[in-house]
Amino acid sequence: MTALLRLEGVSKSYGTVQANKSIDLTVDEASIHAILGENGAGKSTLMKLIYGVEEPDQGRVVWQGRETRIDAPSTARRLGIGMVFQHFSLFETLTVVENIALVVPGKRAELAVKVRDFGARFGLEVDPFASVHSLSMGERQRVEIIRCLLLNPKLLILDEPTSVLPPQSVERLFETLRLLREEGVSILFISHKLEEIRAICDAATVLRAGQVVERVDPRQASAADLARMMIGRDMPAAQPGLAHDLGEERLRLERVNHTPDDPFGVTLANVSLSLRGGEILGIAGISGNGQKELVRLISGETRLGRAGRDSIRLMGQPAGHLGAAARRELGFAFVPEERLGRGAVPDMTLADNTLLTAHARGMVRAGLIQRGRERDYTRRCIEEFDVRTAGPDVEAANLSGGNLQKFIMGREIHLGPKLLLCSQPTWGVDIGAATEIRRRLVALRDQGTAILILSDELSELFEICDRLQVLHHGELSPSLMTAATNSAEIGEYMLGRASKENDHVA
Amino acid sequence: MTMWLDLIRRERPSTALMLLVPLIAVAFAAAASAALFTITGKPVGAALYALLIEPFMTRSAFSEVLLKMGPLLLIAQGLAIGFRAQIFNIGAEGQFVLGAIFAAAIPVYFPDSTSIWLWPLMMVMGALGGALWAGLAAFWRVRTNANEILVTLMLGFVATQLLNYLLLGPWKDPMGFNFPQTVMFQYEAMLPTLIPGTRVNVSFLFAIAATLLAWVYVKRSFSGYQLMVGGLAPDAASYAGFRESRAVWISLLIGGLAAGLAGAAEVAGPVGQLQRSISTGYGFAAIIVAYLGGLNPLGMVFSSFLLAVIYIGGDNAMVSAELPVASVRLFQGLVLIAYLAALTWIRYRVQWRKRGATQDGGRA
Amino acid sequence: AEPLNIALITPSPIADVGWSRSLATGLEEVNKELGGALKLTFIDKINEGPDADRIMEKAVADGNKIVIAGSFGYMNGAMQLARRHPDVAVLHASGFKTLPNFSNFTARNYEGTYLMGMAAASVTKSKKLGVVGAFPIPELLASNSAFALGAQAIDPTIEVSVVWVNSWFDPAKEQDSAKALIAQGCDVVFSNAQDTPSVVALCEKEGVYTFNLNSTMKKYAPTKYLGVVLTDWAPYFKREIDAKIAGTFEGTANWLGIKDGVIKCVDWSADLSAEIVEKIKAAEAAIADGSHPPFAGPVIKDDGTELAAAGTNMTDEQLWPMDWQVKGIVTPLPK
Amino acid sequence: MSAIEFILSGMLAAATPFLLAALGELVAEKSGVMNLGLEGIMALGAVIGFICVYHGGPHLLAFLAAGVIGVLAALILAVLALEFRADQVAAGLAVGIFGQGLAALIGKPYESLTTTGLSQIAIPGLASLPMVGGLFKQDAVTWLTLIAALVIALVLSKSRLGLVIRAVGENPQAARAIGYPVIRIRYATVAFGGLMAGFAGAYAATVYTPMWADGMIAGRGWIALALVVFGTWVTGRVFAGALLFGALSLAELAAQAKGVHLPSQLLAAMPYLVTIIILGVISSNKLRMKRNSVASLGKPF
Ligand SMILES: Nc1ncnc2c1ncn2[C@@H]1O[C@H](COP(=O)(O)OP(=O)(O)OP(=O)(O)O)[C@@H](O)[C@H]1O
Ligand SMILES: Nc1ncnc2c1ncn2[C@@H]1O[C@H](COP(=O)(O)OP(=O)(O)OP(=O)(O)O)[C@@H](O)[C@H]1O
Ligand SMILES: [Mg+2]
Ligand SMILES: [Mg+2]
Repeated sequence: MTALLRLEGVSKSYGTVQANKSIDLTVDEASIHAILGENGAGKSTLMKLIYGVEEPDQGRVVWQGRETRIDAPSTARRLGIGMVFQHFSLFETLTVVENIALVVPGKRAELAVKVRDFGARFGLEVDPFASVHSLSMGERQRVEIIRCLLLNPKLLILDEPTSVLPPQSVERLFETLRLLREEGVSILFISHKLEEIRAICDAATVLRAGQVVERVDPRQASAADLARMMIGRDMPAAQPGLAHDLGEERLRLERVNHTPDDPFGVTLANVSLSLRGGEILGIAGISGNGQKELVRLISGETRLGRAGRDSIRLMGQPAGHLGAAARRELGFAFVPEERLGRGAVPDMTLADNTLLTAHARGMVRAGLIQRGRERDYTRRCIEEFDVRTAGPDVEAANLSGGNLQKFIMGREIHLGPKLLLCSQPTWGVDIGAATEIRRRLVALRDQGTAILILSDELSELFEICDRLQVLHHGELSPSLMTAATNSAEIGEYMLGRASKENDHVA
Repeated sequence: MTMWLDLIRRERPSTALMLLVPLIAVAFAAAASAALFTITGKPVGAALYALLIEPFMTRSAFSEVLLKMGPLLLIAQGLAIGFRAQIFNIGAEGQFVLGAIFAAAIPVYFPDSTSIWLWPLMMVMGALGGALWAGLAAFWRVRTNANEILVTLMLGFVATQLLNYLLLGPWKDPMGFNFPQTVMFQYEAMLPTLIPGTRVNVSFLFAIAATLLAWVYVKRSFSGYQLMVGGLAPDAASYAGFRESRAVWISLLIGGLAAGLAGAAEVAGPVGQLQRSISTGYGFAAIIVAYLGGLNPLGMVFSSFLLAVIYIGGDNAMVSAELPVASVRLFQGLVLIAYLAALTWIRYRVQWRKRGATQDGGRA
Repeated sequence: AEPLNIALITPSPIADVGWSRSLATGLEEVNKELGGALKLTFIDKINEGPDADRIMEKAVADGNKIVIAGSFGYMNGAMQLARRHPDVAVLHASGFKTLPNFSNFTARNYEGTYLMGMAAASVTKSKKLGVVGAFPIPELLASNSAFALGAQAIDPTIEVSVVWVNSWFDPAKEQDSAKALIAQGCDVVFSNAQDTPSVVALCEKEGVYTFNLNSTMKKYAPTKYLGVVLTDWAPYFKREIDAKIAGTFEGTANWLGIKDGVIKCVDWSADLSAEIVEKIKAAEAAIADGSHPPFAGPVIKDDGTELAAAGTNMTDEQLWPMDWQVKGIVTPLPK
Repeated sequence: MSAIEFILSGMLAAATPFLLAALGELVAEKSGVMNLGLEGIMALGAVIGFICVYHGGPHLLAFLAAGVIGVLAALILAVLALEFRADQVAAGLAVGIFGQGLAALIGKPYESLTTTGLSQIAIPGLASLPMVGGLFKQDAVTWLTLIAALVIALVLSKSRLGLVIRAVGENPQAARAIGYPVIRIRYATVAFGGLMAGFAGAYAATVYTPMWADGMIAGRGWIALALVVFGTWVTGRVFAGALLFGALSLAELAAQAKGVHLPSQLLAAMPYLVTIIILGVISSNKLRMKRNSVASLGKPF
């Protein structure tokens, strides 16, 4: 078999960060090749180099035996390389065909026919005239894949395609990929989910800190082996939950209905939940099913009018009408999924970022900021949460994702909240730090705090939550005891299949 | 992303450049306008001398620089608070006019009063007037989300007509042969002079006080901090529960207050009555002052001084170098353009893009 | 000999035409007469207020011995300037105060607009005349009312409509105002105090008669130009400059009109009948000798009150603070 | 002629300067760049256009020259905003002030001079209709502007080019990821905005009031900016807004000429007051604003 694509000694750095160091990679024809690595290992960067979004600082790219310079995505496409990005490159205000027309030449009517054809052939059905904002994440991914396939690629790059899919849909995607391989298309498949890789890949390259550390046949290796290659040591053991007593009710949503201002947002319908001190409730679901809206409603970033004051209760008090600041005064704390720009101000120092939510801890007197207290608090967060940084005067933008997450987590936990809302607590955080964050959350629960977690990662939710509910199309499933359910059942809820029959369970 | 330049973020903003950049901007503007003067056939040397040097040569010219600097600095301090919060009050000109109108109401209705409280009261009225006018924009923005850039600006046009109406109608000086102006204000309605023998009055102290207040507000107060967060990261502000509507109100009211006070000080200072042309574009020039000062309270002391020099120098150049009034505006525009470009160097290292490496998406 | 330095400052641009141009031309003519003994500095587009005060001060510092402040709004600053510099003569346009070294000068434009009103009445078919005015200030109001009175002297049924632009400067709006008047049926439009030929040029295009003040704009309306109320400042400036040179300068109030040779109606349209030209000549003479000034009684205000009875003439003191308009002007005066 | 006829016959031409500038700005904003310098760019277009016609050049040349200077001025903004990532508000204001200053300097020798405009082209038949006939008698530029509005509406909503511009404005990161040269496209749209603003200025100074005078743009650039928001970034609505504004400004004068008993200052303020109010009414519909507004507008990329 000949190599479709060969990289030789490819490097790329962003300022002082060396994202890729002298990488060698060979992708065979008609194969599915996995790129494995932790967050920040350099996987996406490598793909961007292949697709021409970025150009390597050093190294050679050999395409079908010939040295080639890929200086733009258009060049890559001309060569027969297609890519589906980790963060989709679709335009919400446009329709499916319009999105496709941006990349594929042809009249819109003809394209619509092709979309239908391809959909039928590869199991990627989607309405060509639907607006993208109305599509689920899975459908959007199908649009992205069809858009690539319409260009008859020889190589298809998929950057973490399964992170947006429920378990059942993953299997369907894999069938599509196998079908493609049979048609002679090679696939570069990025994931850090080891079982998936073992299920469909022919070859795997493992990256760590921007370098290739291993090339293996994933079918021949165990998941534990692969994990060790990725992180360079053994997986830390999971934290078993302790038995504990429940306290009073800290959060209650009572049949909340809410249509967001954003025309592309998800309408929440009849959402009810209840959370008491000393327990962790997990909200599972594929992102884009109303998580954003639910979080904003609980945090107070979106307020219900006077009429809705009783439909959200915090610490037993009606709170639907309260703003974010007022809710914090009741003992609410919140770690959002976007760290830069929401959880922290990028251009402000860590000390000033402390002020953002911890100002009520004696940091403001007579309207003036008490710098000393601000710094003390910041320093404590940094020390206790092992934030790797030079000190309180570093700007938040200069912290790595994981370190910033630890800082924000520390800032919020230090407030001693009665109720903590955490959205995607370990996104983009390496395994060591993620384990530490989970341990902290469990410890906090054991002290009696009520914790609500939203996460894409089912395994994470199963690991630390006492109960689970699933969000699908703006509706929340009944509450399930973690111990009494399994990922298959949760998957059914994620697809919306189970919700109707199970209405009586709550 | 850029086409020709590579911007590489510095570890921390360069302080040396922060001080140097305004000077570079002035030098560039001087060079560019010299070129334009040459093209349009004006005496370059005499023009630049009159523009940049002459204002320093005599006591009276220099005192005029200080006189001009006062309102510029005062208004800019107010506007910058909003700009930092990304709330753009472009209509300070209208708020200035309203401030002048409100202040003038006192001597117009009490022409015979000799109370020592007259001018202080006028200042309060002026500040209220400016705040009221800006408050309309704030109300409309908070209520309907109407773009404050456009609303403040449109209100400026309305303010001009209001001024016309008053001067041609109810407020006309009864002894003024019906010319569109109010009575000359009585002594008690005029601001005390600060430097004897010049026109510099206590309004200069207002500007200095405003600078100190603004400095405390921006660097030390929690309210200033909240506005700043709203400007730098609006999502973070709403995450923290800092209300946007509050930021809109505070920003516009402070801006209006400052502009109104400046308007009051102008009628009670060098003008001495309400008349059609009370504002000579202070409201717009203050926007330049604010940006040129890096939206920094102390930086604006420098930039307002610079702009005042250019104004006085421009007037000189009109008399002695036959430079039209337009050249002042031209110079201001050039300084700001140069400054905005140079500003990037403070945060980024700037390099020409290496040949071939396109950061942009390339051919589609 | 040392040339005498004279500075002129004006709020509007010293362009090809207009008020500021008429002042500059007056000075240039005197200079020609004196064989270039003057050094003239023109500074235009200066806002009334503190800036003007500073610029006048600078002009004196630069050695100007006569300062001409070309706008009413410069008055207070100009007076202070005169007080500070007794050796400098200050001439101020349209004011009413004097000092030993401070004169004021104003043109009686209304004398000319009265004659233009007569001419307009003789050519109008619709019996509707229009005026585009900048601001309703006394000087402009006097011109409007005299215009109406002149027209009524020929045909008492004539109506005058006025549109105020509320800006000294917005050519597009001036022009649209003229269009609005023409749409109303006005077939003579008076461009009152516009420094640009926008109205005059439009009238030519629309085929209605037009005239203006200060300096001739005939070239902008070659076929439809009714004439111009010209202001010729040369005689007045000559007098003051001579006095300054001779050291006999004295502050005086100068309200100058036809008899002083400052107001001149020229560039008359060829369409005027010989009969009306005769009448205009007679009226001009009557104004010059004071036997029948434009505001000779009876003068009836637009609300019907009588301001001057038949047989009396309105005094300057009555005219100065004008805030009314005569009957026959059908658009209300903004209050 | 009745007041209605006066307004009907004049409003298209009165709207043309706003409309030209607003259409260009609409395209630039659709791609994510806001140009607050329109007022100055229009002034530059006006002075250059006027000088061309004054020295005997044909109007076509005047518009070309004005377009070129408009593009150059807009490119200053583009370089500041796209290359140096300057704040677009500040950069726009800077360009505006610079443009006004430069226009006044260049135009100084031409102050208050006039030239001849363009004659009107009537549509046979329609132009002689009672009442509305005046609508069908306009100068060539106004006719072309109407065509341009139609073309721009079609291009933005139907063509691939329009699709690309909208995509760049909605999500520049994604547009770049699928291979579009975001910055180059933005350079092009900003330049187009400058071109149209230059035309708008030339129209004001060589057709509408064929003369040059400093300050003659008199806030019309700002109105054009307001119109884009006013029209919620939809070509048809921007067009309607321009017509409304043109009609309002004429209605003020017609009302005065008719002798309506209202202070003329109030009438003069009316177009601005109406703009403020309508701006509020339109902006308060958050759903509609969000649906049509440009997600990346004013944000550096
Ligand atoms: N545009 C950029 N500018 C600066 N640094 C960057 C940029 N993009 C990526 N990096 C850095 O390069 C490194 C590699 O990032 P990359 O996105 O390739 O990681 P990854 O393996 O895809 O991670 P993940 O699993 O989180 O997607 C990281 O340290 C990242 O912070
Ligand atoms: N966009 C960026 N611009 C500049 N520097 C960056 C950028 N992104 C990341 N870095 C730098 O790269 C380094 C690594 O960032 P990254 O977020 O990839 O860390 P990481 O390896 O994933 O660590 P962690 O596990 O803590 O997330 C950080 O120190 C940060 O300063
Ligand atoms: Mg990371
Ligand atoms: Mg990645």
